[in-house]
Amino acid sequence: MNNSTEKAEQAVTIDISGYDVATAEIRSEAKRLLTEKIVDAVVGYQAGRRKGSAVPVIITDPAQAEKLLFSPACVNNLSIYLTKAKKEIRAKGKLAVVAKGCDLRALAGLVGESQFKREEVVIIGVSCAGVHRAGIQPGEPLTNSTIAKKCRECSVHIPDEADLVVGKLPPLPDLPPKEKELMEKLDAMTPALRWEFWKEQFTRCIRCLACRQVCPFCYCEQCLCDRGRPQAVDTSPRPSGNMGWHIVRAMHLAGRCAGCAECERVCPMDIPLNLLNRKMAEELKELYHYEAGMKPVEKGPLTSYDEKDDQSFIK
Amino acid sequence: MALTITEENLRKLVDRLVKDGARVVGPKVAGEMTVYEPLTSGAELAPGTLPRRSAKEAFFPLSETILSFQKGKEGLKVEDVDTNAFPRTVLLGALPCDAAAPQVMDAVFSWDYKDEFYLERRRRTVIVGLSCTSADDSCFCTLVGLAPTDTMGSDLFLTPLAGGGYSCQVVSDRGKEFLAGYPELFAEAATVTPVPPAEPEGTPVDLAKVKLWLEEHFEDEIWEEVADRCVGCGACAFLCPACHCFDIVDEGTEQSGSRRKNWDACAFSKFTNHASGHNPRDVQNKRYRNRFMHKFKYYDDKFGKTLCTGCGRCIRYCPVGIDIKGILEEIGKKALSTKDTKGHEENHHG
Amino acid sequence: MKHDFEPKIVAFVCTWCTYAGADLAGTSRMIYPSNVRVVKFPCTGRIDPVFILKAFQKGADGILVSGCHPGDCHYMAGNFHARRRFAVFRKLLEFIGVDLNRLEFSWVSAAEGGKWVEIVTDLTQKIRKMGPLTQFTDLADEEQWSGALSNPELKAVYDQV
Amino acid sequence: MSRIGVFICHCGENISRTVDVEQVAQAARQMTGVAYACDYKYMCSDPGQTLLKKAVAEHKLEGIVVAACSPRMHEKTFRNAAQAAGLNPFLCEMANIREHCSWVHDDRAEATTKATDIVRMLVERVRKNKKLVPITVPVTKRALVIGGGIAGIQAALDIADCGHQVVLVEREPSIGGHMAMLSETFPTLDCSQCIMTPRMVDVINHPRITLHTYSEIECVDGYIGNFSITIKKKARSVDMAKCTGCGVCMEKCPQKKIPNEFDKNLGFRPAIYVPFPQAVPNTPVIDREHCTKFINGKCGVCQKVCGPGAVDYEQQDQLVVEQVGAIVVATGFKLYDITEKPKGSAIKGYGEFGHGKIPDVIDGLTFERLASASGPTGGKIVRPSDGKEPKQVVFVQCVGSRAREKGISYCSKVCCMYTAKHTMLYKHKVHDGQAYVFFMDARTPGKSYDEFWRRAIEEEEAVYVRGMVSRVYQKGDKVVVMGSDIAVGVQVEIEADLVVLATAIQPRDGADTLAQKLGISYDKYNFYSEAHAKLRPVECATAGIYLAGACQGPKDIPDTVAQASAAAAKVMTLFSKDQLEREPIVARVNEKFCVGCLACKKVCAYGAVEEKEIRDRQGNLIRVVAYVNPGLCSGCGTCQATCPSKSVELDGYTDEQVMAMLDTL
Amino acid sequence: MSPTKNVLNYSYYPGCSLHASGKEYDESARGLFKALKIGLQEVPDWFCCGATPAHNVDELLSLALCAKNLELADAVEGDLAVACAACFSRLKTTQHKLGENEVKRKQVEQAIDAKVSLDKPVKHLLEILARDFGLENLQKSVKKPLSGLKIATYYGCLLTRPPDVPQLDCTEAPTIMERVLETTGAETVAWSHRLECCGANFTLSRPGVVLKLTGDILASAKRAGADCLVVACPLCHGNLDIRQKEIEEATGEEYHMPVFYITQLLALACGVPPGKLGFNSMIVNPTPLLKEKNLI
Amino acid sequence: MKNIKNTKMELSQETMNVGFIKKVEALSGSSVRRCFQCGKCSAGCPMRSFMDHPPNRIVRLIQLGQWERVLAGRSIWYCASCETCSTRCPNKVDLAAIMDALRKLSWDADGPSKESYVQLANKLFINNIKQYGRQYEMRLAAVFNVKSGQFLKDLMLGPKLLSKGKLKMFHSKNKNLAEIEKIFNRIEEMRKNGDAP
Repeated sequence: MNNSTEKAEQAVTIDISGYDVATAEIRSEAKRLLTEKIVDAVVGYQAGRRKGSAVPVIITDPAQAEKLLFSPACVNNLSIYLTKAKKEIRAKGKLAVVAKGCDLRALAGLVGESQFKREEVVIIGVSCAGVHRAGIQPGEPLTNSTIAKKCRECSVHIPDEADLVVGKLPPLPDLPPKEKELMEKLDAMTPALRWEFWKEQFTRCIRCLACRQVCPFCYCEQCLCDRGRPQAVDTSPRPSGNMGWHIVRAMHLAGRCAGCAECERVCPMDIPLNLLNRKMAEELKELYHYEAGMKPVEKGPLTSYDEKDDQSFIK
Repeated sequence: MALTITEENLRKLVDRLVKDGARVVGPKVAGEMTVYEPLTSGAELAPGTLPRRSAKEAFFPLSETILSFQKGKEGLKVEDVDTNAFPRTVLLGALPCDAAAPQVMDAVFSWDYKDEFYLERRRRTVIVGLSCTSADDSCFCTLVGLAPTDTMGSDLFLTPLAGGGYSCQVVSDRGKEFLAGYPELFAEAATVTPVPPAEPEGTPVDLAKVKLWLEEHFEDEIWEEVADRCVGCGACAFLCPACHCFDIVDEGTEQSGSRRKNWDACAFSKFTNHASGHNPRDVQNKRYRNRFMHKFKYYDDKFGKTLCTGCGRCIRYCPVGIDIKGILEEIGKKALSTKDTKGHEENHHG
Repeated sequence: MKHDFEPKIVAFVCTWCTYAGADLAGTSRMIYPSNVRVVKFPCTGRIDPVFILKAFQKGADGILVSGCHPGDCHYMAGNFHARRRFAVFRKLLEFIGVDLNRLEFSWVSAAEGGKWVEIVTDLTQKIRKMGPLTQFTDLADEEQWSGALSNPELKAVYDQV
Repeated sequence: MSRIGVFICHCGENISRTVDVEQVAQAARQMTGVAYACDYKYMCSDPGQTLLKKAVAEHKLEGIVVAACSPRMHEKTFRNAAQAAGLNPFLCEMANIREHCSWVHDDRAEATTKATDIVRMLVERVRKNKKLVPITVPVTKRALVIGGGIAGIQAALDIADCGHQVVLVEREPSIGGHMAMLSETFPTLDCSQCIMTPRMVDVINHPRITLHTYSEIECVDGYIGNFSITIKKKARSVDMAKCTGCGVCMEKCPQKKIPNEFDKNLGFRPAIYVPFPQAVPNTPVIDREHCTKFINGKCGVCQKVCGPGAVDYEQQDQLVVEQVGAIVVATGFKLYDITEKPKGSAIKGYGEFGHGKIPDVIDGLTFERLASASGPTGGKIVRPSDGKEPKQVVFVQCVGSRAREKGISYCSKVCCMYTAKHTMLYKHKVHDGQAYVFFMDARTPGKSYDEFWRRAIEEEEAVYVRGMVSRVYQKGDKVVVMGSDIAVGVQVEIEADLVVLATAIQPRDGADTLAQKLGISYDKYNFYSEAHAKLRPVECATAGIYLAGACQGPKDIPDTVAQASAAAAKVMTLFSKDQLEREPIVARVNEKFCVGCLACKKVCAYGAVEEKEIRDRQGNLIRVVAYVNPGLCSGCGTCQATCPSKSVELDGYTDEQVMAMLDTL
Repeated sequence: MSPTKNVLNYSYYPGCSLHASGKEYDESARGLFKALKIGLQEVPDWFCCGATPAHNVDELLSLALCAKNLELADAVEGDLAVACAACFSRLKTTQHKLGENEVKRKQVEQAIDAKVSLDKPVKHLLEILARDFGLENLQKSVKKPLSGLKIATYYGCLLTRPPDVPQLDCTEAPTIMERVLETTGAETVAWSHRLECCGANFTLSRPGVVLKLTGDILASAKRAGADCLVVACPLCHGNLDIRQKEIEEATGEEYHMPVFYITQLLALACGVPPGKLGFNSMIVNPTPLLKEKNLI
Repeated sequence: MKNIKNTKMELSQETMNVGFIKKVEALSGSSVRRCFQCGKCSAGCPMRSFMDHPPNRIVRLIQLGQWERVLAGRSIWYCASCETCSTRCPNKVDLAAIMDALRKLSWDADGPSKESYVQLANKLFINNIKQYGRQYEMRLAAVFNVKSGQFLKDLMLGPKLLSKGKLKMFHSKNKNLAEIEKIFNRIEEMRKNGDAP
């Protein structure tokens, strides 16, 4: 983060008192769902060893419901546990999942892509004021400097489309968007300079594929980029293959990415991956008035068309 | 008497080395992180903070060409990599958890098959370790038998001094030899006051007992409990100073290309995927179990060493908060009551 | 007539319209630069953005994607899907920093031999002026991140991330 | 595959003039996997093909690249040759070094380089080609004919006479279509009804024809050989099984002043009616919109007078599902109504002709009803305004047709002839009358057509004025037509008693909706598109669907009947086999990798992608994957480009083949 | 075929012009026929056929005049030989029209107060030479080949048009003149204006029209490389020969192209002395050309 | 004379002179209605450039019964009677004969163009026949020049022709002259009686 920008912004602490309410409600709901055998497992968050941390957990025993919580450390998008990439979780039976607004959008997308049926999953929505950004020591208070970038621009603090919504939303401070600003800066550059920027970003990629693995939409049985014959992109963690990988990934997510920004959060090399996804989302909004929403849609922008679509770029 | 070097001279040393044509790999600031990178000048050196990635890349790069090929009418023409062209390298400012790792890995790379690429680089490298003066809640070197002041793996070992500069301890002959090239940069001091090392917090574990426990608990619900959440990325392995699995891939076309050695990670679902489509480690927790077993049991079985230096990187960067320190502590706790009986044999990953 | 630089141009075309249009240019004996290499698909709907990426990586200096005019698709709607796909893909490439002058899209029907010639000729001339595309091919020779950022403006943005 | 044979064709001199074919062959020999390469003067000739076949045997070739003309020209030739040589035909590819190279480049060196590159690309492609086997699907030998006009009737009778079952669906209460409305037909002037009605009777009496009148196509599923058609039978309010067709209900119906659409509103009909006396079936239908019983429940006369008790006010629309193997679309046309500017259309209409405002300006079909012996005037030609016999009649051709700005740019094809016929019919009925025709060109390309037109002028003394009419206006009880005789070069003005406009032929309303249900393409005017204007004029691009009559484009009766019989012949060709063979360029799903996101299904324009459940041996559902029905798949490959994991692949155009080509760059 | 057995004899209708502006046609025709031993006996007191002006304004008159002449010709033995293309056309037209139109025939019969005679074959001189006498015989009769002479044969309108009437040769591509002339060893050129109208009808009334039309004809012949023109009609001759000077003045183009009657050249070839062929009556002096080609 | 060339045609059974059409057809023996205006007659007409209405338009005007328009023009007097049109007509419309018919009708109707030089020449020609039985070109030319007021026309041509013996100054008496006169008279008589057109 650019320190000067940080300093220019007045320190603002975000009220997270509603998270305790959420924690309590999640626990009682999970307990009920498991006890009444409405679901076989609940995917939620529990505390990690590190103080103030939270990690995903899958509980099957109502007694364990007390472990569940909600805090600014609950950064994960748990919808990945409902995808086919995590078959062992789905094998447990009917699931309930704790979801923030951003996560719910991914869930809606997954329903649209036939990954599960809406009625198969109980969604416990959380009224969310925001969560930590990457690289924050667990337990730090949630402030304008520790909050994730996506939360600054969040439009879905309350996931209305969930089966129930827990917690309560305090009044939220108005935080200026950062990602948009950055995108505009990049847009203003010459293509050559942008290329330099992304080249620098991608060349340090180590192809740990954390971005892919946490992405709710990267649920393919076999990733195109893991494929040998033919090899779409080089698998070696080198600039050439990395560039290919990130372009293919951005393209595959275009029109699908729901904006949870998990890819960017988990990147050990701090590559601003969500910037690409955001850019694609902006373009799709402008071209086809499409925005990832809370409700499943039958066809995404790239699996449908309109005869009147823009074609000014075609000779 | 202690050998010392000022901060300034340390940087000068870098400059000299670079000038002499050596590759000096050391911590360097890049954006918000620090990484081990070849330095172009002493000014770039940023000692003291734990770099994002480990130093193993100095010997075991993310990706390297091991041969290149060209197919013509006359047949296949293969060109080998000239290991003699590998640069003389000084790994400077490696914290004990990173400095110790190569020594752990030496065993596997010179076992039944001698990996000339790794070994040649090792032969050409001098490691200058650095005492660790900052630790966080993810650090656990002390739990795996190391310490912030451990010189294991280092040829020379620097300890930051309270008034600035470093004391320099000669650990190996190679270190001594290296030192001989730059006597003017070092000084002798009668007494030195080191900056106190950072001892990470944690519940000590008995690694032998942990190993015994693991032998008996190949099947255990703990694996599901701690690793069902694993999403199968390679962040832990790729940041780990000791993980050394690699994959061989051919790149290019059938006509020409290169064979490359790329890092691999046991968390990847295709890691043990058989050609038949069968995967013995079909779910993520089994893959994590393998990772843990490899570090604390299999490697020890084979080479008598623990394959973990406690750097804590995998904890910090695990997308889903899988915490090897916590798991080790938990198993350590459970293992206290374990009796020393003969464990199961398990196939090693090679 | 020789030029300093003769670009490699790859054309991804559908078989029903543009390929046939190019055939027509042939049967009409229209002359155009020989730089273009045509890869035939049943439909523009079949053309995967990955192919464009691959072609750039393999050294294409310019790429043309061409198919049936809207409403004329032999497969009813393949070109409509392609239109969206490429509208989005080019935006992505632009954001990544690829000069879109190197990536052209056109509708060329089976009757438009002349248009094919015009488009291929114009593209070839344009790319000749632009010179070779080295962005992708240079990457192939690079091993690892250098960490070096030469441009201060870039560094500022970079640091902001 | 590593034993590829490369055959470079000189094409006489067409290729060798610009491309150094020997050099290309030489270069090909150096290419990986090429076991044999040669050049030859005419590869497509018999000796050329023999050369290829011999080389396959001698060099044990596993794949073939013929570098010659466009694959659109000779791919089939060489694939057949490859097959004759014992190779799978799909292991043979063509490198187009003529249309794409020798003919379009003049520099020999450049062309040779390019030809070599093209050959290299194709060699790499062939090395990745797989043996493909034609797909077979079973054929249901039952045909659906949509539309009961002369086209549909002809097609249905032809197919049924050949021994196959036919389902004929007609939107109106009776079959017959427009032809039943006509008076006499050109160029023979025989009575339309006299030739039409026996055919209609043939249909209803045919043991193999199932007739659904007053019915519409609701939904079409399936593919060639295996269509499933849902037909909506609209409520007729009369039980067809009970009705004897006695007609008492129509006589007694108190609502008698409903304009008769069949008579172009020149006459009237009751609310329970048959469109015309010779209707087939002769079962009335209740026009619920105008029936008092349905408006306010206060009548019910027809039910009371119906002896057999056939009138059923409670009747509901009914859905019928029919299984067929082929479909003939024969939905016909409508006349362009110039009175109103169609909604959202660029068509501007013809305010200047006064149609719809001046009662004595009528269209051609209205004139047909006036001239028809069974029409509302009993065949007496009178003016709609005052019933007087018109002494001066002006006919205007090309109204709406051939008028990019005012109407439609195409020629409606039949107006020249029917206008000539109209002038004759008029002269026959009004001996002292004078017919004038304003025309731009006379288009009479048909047997005995031009003679017919000339007869109208030379014998029946119709005055043809070459030139378009500018305006038509009412002046007293006359209709003044302002035109111009371009042969003389002066303006012409005629005070007419009646003006007949030959308005353009358009596809029926809803033609586009039906096309979407059928999955067939249509042009900007909504005429259905044939697969190939010359070589496949009655087939749709969608397999198993054929076109007959004016739904494909303006047509006269002989052409319509000919096309209907041609469509029937196509259907019978299809039905001549129990199994259907198709080119295997279809998409296939790799079920192991498919994750079931069904993006492929969303983009498939043919509805060829279905969900398929994968179950274990116990029958437990493991997962759902996509499945491509090879019968429906047309091979566009949009699914593959859309599939993120490329779990669906288009045979013949796999990623591997494409990437192999790109690798040669 | 023995010539003694088949002596050809014809009645002869020269037409007005042959006694005036076209007298060299008459002279040369008679000379030629004499040389070929073909008999010609002029119809006594024939009168004008009416030519174009008559049918232009009064078809009945035109038909009646011709019918009367045909009646007169009946009195003389042999098929009727006609030299003038216009007369030939009128006489043939009259036979044709009256043969197919009974109403007109009756009217004409009333006008001439006699039955019309339609049976006597009316033959143009060309036809007699090419068909009756025969090209082979003609060739045998050539004593002085005209080799080296490049001739543009000019048919004009009336020798071949309209299609059904004269039946002399193909309407649009006649070759009879060429075939006849080639027996003499002369060369005929291919040219474009063989059949174009010279405007004979306007000689008197609209000379400007004539200049334009004949100018085009001369230019075409010159383009084709002809040395001279050959005609078989005194009216055409009148325009092309007599007005040639005027045309040269009007267009600035120099032609000096002698215009021969076909009989003049044939007679020359068949050994009739040049002095008897009326060469000196021609406005465009042919002597230099004939000398150049060693023909006189 | 009113210029009717460009005025509007009002078509009706009254304005279209069907009698005229029939008369032309009867006189010429050719169909008028057959013409479909291909324009071939005009294309090949050597006199087209001298005409106001091209030949095809003449036929068109007859088809519409517009006799005034036809006879008002000078086209009919510029027809060279070369028969090209009739020869080439795809519909066997004998336009040359139609032209004859039109000239006759114009002659009879004392048509607007009757003072045309062409008509004058024709008249003199026919008078010559009546008077002398044959044409005497010298006289014809001289009288034409006097009558047309172009006294000096072709002045240079005359002596030259005379010197070449091409213009006879005198003419011999034709024995059939009486017969010729009878023909003229009979035709006149027939026309008076309506027996001839």
